[in-house]
Amino acid sequence: MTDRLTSTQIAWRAAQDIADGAYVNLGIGFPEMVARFQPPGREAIFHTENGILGFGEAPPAGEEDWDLINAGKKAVTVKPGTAFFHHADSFAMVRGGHLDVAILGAYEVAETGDLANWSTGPKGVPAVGGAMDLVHGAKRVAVITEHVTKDGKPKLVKRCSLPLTGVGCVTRVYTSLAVIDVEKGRFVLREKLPSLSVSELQTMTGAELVLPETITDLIVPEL
Amino acid sequence: MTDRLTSTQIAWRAAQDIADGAYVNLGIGFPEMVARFQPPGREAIFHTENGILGFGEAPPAGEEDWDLINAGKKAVTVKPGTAFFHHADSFAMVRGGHLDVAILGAYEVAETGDLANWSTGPKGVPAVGGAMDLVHGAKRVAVITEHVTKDGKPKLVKRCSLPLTGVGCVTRVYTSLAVIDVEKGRFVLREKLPSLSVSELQTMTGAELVLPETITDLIVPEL
Amino acid sequence: MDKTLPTVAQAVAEIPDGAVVMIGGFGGSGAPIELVHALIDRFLATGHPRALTVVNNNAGNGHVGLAALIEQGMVKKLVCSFPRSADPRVFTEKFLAGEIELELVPQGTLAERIRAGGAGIPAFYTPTSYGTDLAKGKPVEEFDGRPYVRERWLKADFALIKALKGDRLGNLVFNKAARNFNPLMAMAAAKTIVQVSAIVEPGAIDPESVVTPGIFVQGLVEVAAPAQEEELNRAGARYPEIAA
Amino acid sequence: MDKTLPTVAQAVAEIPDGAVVMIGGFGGSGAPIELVHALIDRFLATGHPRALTVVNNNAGNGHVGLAALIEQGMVKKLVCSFPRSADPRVFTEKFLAGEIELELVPQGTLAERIRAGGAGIPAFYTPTSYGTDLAKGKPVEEFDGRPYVRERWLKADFALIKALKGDRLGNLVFNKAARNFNPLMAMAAAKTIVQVSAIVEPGAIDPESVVTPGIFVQGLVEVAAPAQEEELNRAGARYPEIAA
Repeated sequence: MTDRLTSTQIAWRAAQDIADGAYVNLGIGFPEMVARFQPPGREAIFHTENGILGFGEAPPAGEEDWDLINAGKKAVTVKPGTAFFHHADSFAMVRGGHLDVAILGAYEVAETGDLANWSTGPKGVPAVGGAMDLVHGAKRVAVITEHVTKDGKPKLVKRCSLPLTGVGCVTRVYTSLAVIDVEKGRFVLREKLPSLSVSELQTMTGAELVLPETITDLIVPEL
Repeated sequence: MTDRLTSTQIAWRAAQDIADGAYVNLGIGFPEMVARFQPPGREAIFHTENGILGFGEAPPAGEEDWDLINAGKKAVTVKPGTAFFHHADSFAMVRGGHLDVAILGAYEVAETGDLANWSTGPKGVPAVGGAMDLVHGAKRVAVITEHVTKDGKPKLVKRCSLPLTGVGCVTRVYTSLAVIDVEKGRFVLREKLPSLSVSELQTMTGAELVLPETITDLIVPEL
Repeated sequence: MDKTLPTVAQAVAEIPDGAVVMIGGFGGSGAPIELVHALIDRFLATGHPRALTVVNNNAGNGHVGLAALIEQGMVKKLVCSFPRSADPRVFTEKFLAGEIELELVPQGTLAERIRAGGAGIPAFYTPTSYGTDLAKGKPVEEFDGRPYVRERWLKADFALIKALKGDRLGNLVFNKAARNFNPLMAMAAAKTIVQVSAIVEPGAIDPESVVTPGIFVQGLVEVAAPAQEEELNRAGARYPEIAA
Repeated sequence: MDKTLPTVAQAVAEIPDGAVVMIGGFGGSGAPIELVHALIDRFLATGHPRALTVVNNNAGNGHVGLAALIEQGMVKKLVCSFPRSADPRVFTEKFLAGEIELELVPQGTLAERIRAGGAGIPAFYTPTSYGTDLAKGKPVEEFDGRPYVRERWLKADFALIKALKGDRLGNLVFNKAARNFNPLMAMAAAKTIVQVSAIVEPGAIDPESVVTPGIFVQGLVEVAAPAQEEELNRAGARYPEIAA
């Protein structure tokens, strides 16, 4: 197995692309980690589906206000400039194209930009939450993910095999090995770990990687 | 010409049917007068399309706040319990069936309950405002009107000749001569001036009046 | 006009068998636990109401509130977006046993369908769920070259919601993110019953800050120190209580 | 992040010829007169912008604000519900002369179309206007046995709105019934420019009372003592001023 980025490092890399003043929704779980790595001097404003814009970090343990939680049902805090609103206004922000970036996890991403991240199949209790809404409306829908599954199977594929969350919605994927854009139904390789050859990366990817003139080294600090 | 109620008296009669605690929208102009005649002990709550619920009377001249107006652009006042909201929420109240009563003026009312009250034809500048919304959603849509036009023509008709505001929407008409319900596509006479015979009333009405067993005298105070 | 009710028991007394009941809250935040527990009390005393259709974002957590309602077998069908939680056992078991029906709706579509119900909009188009399993059987239409799914309004016979303060006219304000679905459900139900931490005089709430105007509220009852679902669950609570 | 702009002139500097511009207000209440006048100043100095499509509930009154914009010949088309006022002469004359196009929309439909534009809902059904001249050419569908008209969203390139207070993040509160269309238009425009009576520090507006969250605002400018259209018209004002 080759070197790969930790989850923290993937989150760090995704955070570097968030502009100052961007409105950002981070999916439940792993994507929430992105908030920790805002570059100095940049102030992103975080949106949560359950009706808060501009919330702050988690409070110290024991000081939680359970009326002040994020979509992952974790306690957060207010900051100067926070606003509360109801669920319909919250999803108006999402669906209406007002978010600059949504960063989500994935089971599979297809070269078409299709995303599968809500269901691993017909077994058990299905639950979708806000995933199907978040993939529509944000100006950029980015995915952060391991490049391959625990079994070593590609998560970047030609066509998703799992139930779709959205069609043609993903614009960029940050993986443990590379940064890949989805453009005109193709994966375009933008950055890769310097220790990894293009052909090695291609073998771990389920669809063809388009190679532009410039492919940047994916360099991330120790975290 | 027979005796007839003044506009003020028609407004008074319409006001008697407004229950305590009712949410009421009064159309611009003549219908606004209904607010003056709430029976003692009853408290109606008035809605205006431009985003106020529970507003109070007009302020004294010279004390107007032009940010605090009704749909007719007349200055009003706040009362304890007033609420402000935007136009979409305001029409959610209208369209969503939350108003108990809307009282509107009319050019024509048809026995089908169709209402024409926004346009007298293709000449000039058309203007509709909230009229087409108000006829939908309120639990009762009542009309107050002269029984006949200035030229003596019936305003209660079989089918409207003027452009419609809404189809099958009016449930009760308070005229200068009578109180008439619209039921199953027919005008049902409920009250009439005691000085007026049913046949006299029928000659001034453009569609057949259904006569129930009880027709009450329409008795209104001097005002 | 005075919409206040003396007790939570009276507040839920009219909900019949088979009713569609919207219950506010996102997880435990903004969940009207005392009203839900009053409904359970009534069921335990009278056998009613039962066969309820409940609309809530979630499916309950632990053994209190909505989870307890489901546990009693009072819920026939659940309309929700995310029937998972830290401890979703009650719902999961009934669902896998085929004892409860689930209509899964994307969260934003759920919110918009409820708002549409309140606003007299019988159907609308949304990009959400296009091309997915959750759009199956729904009409699709293109607007400006992009496909959208048509969704219907959602209305209820009753809404049980939770607010921070309310006046006797029903004007409400909420607490932080406990607002969530509560103001929307208030619009979409024929009868909206609210539990508030404090009933205040008309005028005590700034007219600029009213979130739910009284027209959307039919009854309100004061529950001065409402329980928080998260805290109940951390303490291992069950409703009804079981002797420790 | 700081969305504040130094002058009304800079606030309206980017609006191009042919733009769709939503202008807030209901009559004079909530009308951003200073922003509109800044647009007129720019037109008088540069000849731009022209051929605007303006969305407003009304068509102006007297010779200030929207009426003055129309009077200058800057407006190609007006989308509104009620082009009447105490003194609608400016619009009336241009309309009857065929110099301005009118799209007449019922007021509630206008509000909902704007909200839909802001909320990503490309179309919705409403009972309003069914069976009337204003439904002509629009798709009709029955839901639960009742007919409804399908209406499209309304979006704009720019919204010019007026609020009472705003912070540098763009969080806004309004003044009484001057709220009206302003928060909706803020949602529906690619770029929303707000004139506020006071710019305040973030945190100065209670997060519970924010009406328009900053995400819907792209720029705001302080106009400390804004004119009120009603008062200008009662004083017989014209814009630009004519020497008395």
